[in-house]
Amino acid sequence: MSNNRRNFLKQTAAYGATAALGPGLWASAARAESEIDVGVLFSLTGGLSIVEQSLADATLMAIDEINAAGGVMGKKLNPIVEDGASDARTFNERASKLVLRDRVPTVFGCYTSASRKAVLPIFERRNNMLFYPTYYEGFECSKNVVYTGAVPNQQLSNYIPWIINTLGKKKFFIVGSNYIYPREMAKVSKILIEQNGGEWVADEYLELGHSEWGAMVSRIKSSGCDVVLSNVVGDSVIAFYREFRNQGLTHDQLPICATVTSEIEIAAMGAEVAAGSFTSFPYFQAIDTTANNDFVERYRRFVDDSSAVTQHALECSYFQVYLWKQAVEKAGEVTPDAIREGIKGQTFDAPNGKVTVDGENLHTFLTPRIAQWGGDGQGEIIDEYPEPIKPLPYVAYGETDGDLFCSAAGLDSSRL
Amino acid sequence: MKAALTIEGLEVDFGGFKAVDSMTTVIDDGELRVILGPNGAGKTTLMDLISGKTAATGGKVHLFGRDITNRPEHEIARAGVGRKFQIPSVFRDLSVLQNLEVAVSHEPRVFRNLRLGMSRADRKRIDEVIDLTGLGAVLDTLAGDLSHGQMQWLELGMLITQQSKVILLDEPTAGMTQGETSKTADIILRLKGTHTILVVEHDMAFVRKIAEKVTVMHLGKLLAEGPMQTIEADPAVRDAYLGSGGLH
Amino acid sequence: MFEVLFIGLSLTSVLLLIALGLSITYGAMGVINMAHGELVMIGAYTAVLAGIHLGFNIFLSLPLAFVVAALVGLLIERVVIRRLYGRIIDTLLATWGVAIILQQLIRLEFGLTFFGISIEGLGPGLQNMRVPTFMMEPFDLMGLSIQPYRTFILCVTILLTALTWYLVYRTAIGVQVRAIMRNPQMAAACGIDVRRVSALTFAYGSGLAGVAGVLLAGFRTVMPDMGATVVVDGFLVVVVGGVGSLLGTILSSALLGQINGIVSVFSNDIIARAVVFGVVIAIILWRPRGLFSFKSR
Amino acid sequence: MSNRIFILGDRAVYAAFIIIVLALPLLVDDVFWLNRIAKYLVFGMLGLAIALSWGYAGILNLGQGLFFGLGAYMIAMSLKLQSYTSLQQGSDKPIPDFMLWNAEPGAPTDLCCITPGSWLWIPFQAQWFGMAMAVVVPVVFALIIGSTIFRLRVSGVYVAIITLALVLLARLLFIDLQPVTNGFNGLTDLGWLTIAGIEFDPFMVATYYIIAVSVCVVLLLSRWLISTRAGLILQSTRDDPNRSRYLGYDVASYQVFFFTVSAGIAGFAGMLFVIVSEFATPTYFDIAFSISMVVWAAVGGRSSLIGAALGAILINTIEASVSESEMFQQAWRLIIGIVFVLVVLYMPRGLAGLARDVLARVVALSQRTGGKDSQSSHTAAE
Repeated sequence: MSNNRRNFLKQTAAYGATAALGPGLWASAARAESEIDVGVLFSLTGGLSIVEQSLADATLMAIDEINAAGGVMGKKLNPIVEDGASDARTFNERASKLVLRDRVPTVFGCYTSASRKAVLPIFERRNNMLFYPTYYEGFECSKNVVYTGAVPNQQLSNYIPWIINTLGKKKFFIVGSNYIYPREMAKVSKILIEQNGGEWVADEYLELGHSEWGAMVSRIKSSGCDVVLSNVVGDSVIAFYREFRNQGLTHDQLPICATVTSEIEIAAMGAEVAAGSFTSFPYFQAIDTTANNDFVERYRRFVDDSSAVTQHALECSYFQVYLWKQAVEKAGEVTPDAIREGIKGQTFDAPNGKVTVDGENLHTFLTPRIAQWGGDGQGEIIDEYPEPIKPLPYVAYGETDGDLFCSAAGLDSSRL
Repeated sequence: MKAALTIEGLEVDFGGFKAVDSMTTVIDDGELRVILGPNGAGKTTLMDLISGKTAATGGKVHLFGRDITNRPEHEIARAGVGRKFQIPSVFRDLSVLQNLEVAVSHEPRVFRNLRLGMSRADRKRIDEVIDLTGLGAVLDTLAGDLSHGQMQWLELGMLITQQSKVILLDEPTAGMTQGETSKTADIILRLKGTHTILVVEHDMAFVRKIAEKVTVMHLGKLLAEGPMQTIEADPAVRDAYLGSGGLH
Repeated sequence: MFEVLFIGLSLTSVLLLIALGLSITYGAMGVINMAHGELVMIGAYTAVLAGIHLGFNIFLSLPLAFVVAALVGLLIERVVIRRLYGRIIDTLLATWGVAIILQQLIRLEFGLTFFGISIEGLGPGLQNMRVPTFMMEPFDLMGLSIQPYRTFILCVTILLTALTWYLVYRTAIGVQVRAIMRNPQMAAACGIDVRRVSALTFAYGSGLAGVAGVLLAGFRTVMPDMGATVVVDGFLVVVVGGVGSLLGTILSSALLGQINGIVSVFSNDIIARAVVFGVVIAIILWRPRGLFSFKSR
Repeated sequence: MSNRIFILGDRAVYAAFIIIVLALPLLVDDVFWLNRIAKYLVFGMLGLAIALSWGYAGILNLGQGLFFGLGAYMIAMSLKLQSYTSLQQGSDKPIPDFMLWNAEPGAPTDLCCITPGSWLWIPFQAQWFGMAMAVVVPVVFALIIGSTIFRLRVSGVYVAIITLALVLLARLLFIDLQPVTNGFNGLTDLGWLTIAGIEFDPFMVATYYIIAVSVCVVLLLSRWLISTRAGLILQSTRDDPNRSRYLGYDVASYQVFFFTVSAGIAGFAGMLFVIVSEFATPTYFDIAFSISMVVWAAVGGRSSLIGAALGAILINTIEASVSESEMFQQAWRLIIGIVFVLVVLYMPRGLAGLARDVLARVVALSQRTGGKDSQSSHTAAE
């Protein structure tokens, strides 16, 4: 991306109109005030607002807490909240507003990969920072994004062996929504399944938002599989689990092992439908530590809803603000470049435990966990990695701990 | 005299019912022909067949020797047949002047019409038609806002502008006041000679005023043909009309 | 084979359920009601709210949802549609606006959100309706595995279709409705109170949407924009079947449902959807007035 | 008399629009807002395209997003190949990053065969090809679709339903054909449009002018088009297609022509939108987006080109402004719904119709005070 920046600088030199946006001007006069503006960009309206509103709330809660504790370097944070309206087009526009007009040094936001992809060019071209709190498919190596959610290896590398060895299930039916995240998860899963001596019998996709699962579930029934690996996203999850039950399948005999079904979807489908199924995430609301119980409590108070649920992306939305604060304090100035340098290697005690930002690829060390859903809509954590594991965004292409494709120098494209 | 429209054994079969059956007649160039017949005689269907609205199941229609049977409407129109409907059919959301401008249709292709304004000759013809139909005072009015009579005249005017060689008129005076009827008769009479006109009409006073030669249809077939006086005296015609009260 | 047919059959019943109300409002009244999906959504929310606040189960919710959706439909007819009869494209546009309004009212909890009041079961979140456990457990009948909930939907659909057929073809009001379908001016001249009958017809069609909503809530997610996808499917069915033809609507939902079911079993759901769209386009091109139709207003 | 005033008024609105659009960079010193306005000008073009087919031809196309999306994807393919990351994918020739993702193991890293269908991208390595295709492809599709629909004399609401089904089909395909289209995520991370060695940063005044001038040119061309005899004949087919046929016009060819022009404008708009927003997504094929275009045109005035364009610009500008106040964010869609119902019910000719009525009232008043008879207020000279 450094080449992009050089292009950009050349551009700004050539056309005076954009000169005011030059990266060097972040610390200009206006920034000397007592507040630091930061962007918060999630869908507050539209279909995705169901999840994204809660991510925005968690972000704002962290900002509130930081401000109550005296702010960052003595300055209060001033969140500028924008609505992505569940639409990539709107995300793109709102992001450009935050970056170009409000000139925030960082934006916290985006949930879907599609929205991240839609805003990415703005952050790269204008050299700004995006803190992205969602688990995603990997295959990205941007100097302008700090990824605090899980990448496939952090959700799958203990999950698949566990399913095969502990659960004793060997024939996988892989099903997902039809877009990149589920397809990439399937790719990584297949590698892991074969490494661990299992096999996959099908790899099927349905339109996002599809709610008619009759044919798919009947195909699952007749496929001879003994476990379903679900990468189904959004509201189709609910229709899927319900149809699964309606066709008489039970999680005892044929469990659904999901990578994206979180507390929010479980609450929406009715806990009894999912009881007995599994999900892998670094964070569950049920993590029984003082830190997490406190966090859940504070969050419920913050949104004024005593039954509000927390989940993985929500927790990331929260702790990434603290990571950001530490980065700014370490760097001593509030510019995107300083924040990028400052964030490297930052560690924070998040509700799920210790999290660390990798100095090379700007992804985050997280602890994989597996939970089984109970009748109360909460997961019971039945397997947990002993320590946070290193994020490998290119694991599907052979990336390993000792051999990173994406480093501080950029992507080593010869490896792909 | 040259034949403008030759109809030969024309028939249409609506699932067993022949609305027009072996109809044959020849209309000369410049002639004004009136078609009479009791209700259901097939007069309007005959016009539909000539103008291409309905496909014939048998027989031929020739226009100045050219076969136009079952061609698409716009091709028949381009060949020179203009038609006025019983219910006035004009472009209601366009002004009277625009209606007449659209009627200048000697160049029907899209790309040839990608130009502003019109030739002096066309302009002149429109002016003549405006004179003829007396619509000069309402040129900027939307056609949909015209009185019934004005609308009929506008439609008639469009047919003239269109330069149809043969004009089919389906009950041009339906719903008109006496004054309007007589003005319509004047317009039609002024067209006689330069255009070939085929009129379906019930109003006998009007028919007597304009008719030279009359064709009588009954049950889809030709019953009688000839000058008005002969027809009125024809006993077969009287019989056919008995059910509907005779010619009146 | 039975499984495949059953999948097609249950897809058919869902399509028919949605299209039945549309077939009435579009066929009989020439109204393209883009808010039909939102009436389905209101039916679903009625079931959710009645479940939470009144303890209603699905059987009690069905009639309640019919009444609620019918009343909302009546209101829409009175306020909006009444002014637009005969302007079919305008009904499409205006009801699109109505659809947005209804969605937002649910999201904003009828505006109470602005006053900090929140009602459980409303708002932008995902909701669900509880289905009694016995309806979720399949049982064996003559070696076939029967899914009670799908079967229940099928039965309700058949019942409602029969009821609608009876109302339209065997009652005095049905005669009036059919008269209005063919020629509203003439019907009015014959002493039929066109306004009243139209309003009732619209309310009935809306009520059917409400019932559909309750049944969909049993296996789909209940959320404010759940109606958006529903309405398009419904329209395709009605148009393919032929405007104003109950039989056409039944047959076209069977056709599209089975095509969808069979293709999705033998290839996949995405291709199945594409094939359905293709068939719909071809049928409309081939017979713009649908498979079964007569001239209506 | 009043007619003259309407023609003058009409011209004044066009002139004012063009002057303001072209002078805007002098007044707005904020590149962000310029970029935003550029996007809304593109939407204005979409509103205009709808007015052209709906208002003047009576063809309600509920799938205009199909043509917009096609145009957008065509140019986005070219720009994607120009992006820095495409040059970085382990080949000396540009390869879009997502293709590696979708590649079968062992597939050669070359556009010819990295994924099934990737060869379709080969000619897009030339930017001019993408730019040309952005108009050509929508036009060809519109020609095929239009001639099928209109030759078969499908009309009115059935056209709306067919176009709706078509855009749904396109959406399904674009999401499913991931190896070629990158599916749901769309094409992002694009290079900038480069003409004669100049890179057009979307936030540059020069880029604004590309859009502004394009919009003005399209507006004037469309206005010219509808004031030609062909435009008049088209309006006649809207009022009474049968009468037009009996006058000798092949109605279908007029409908196909204007349907195609409208699609071409939409495709062109799609191309411009990619230039200012730097991405293309399958959400362009969402029904809601296509219907939004109709809403803009209806609010602005379906039978006024500039009215429809202004409707689009106005609604989007207001939407962007209210979205900055938290309270309104939620209520905005509600308001838009209500406004839209009211417009359909009480103002079917939209803002343009309202303006015309007001002008007519003023004219009538002034004439009465001048002692003359008030004339009919309507005129069809748009």
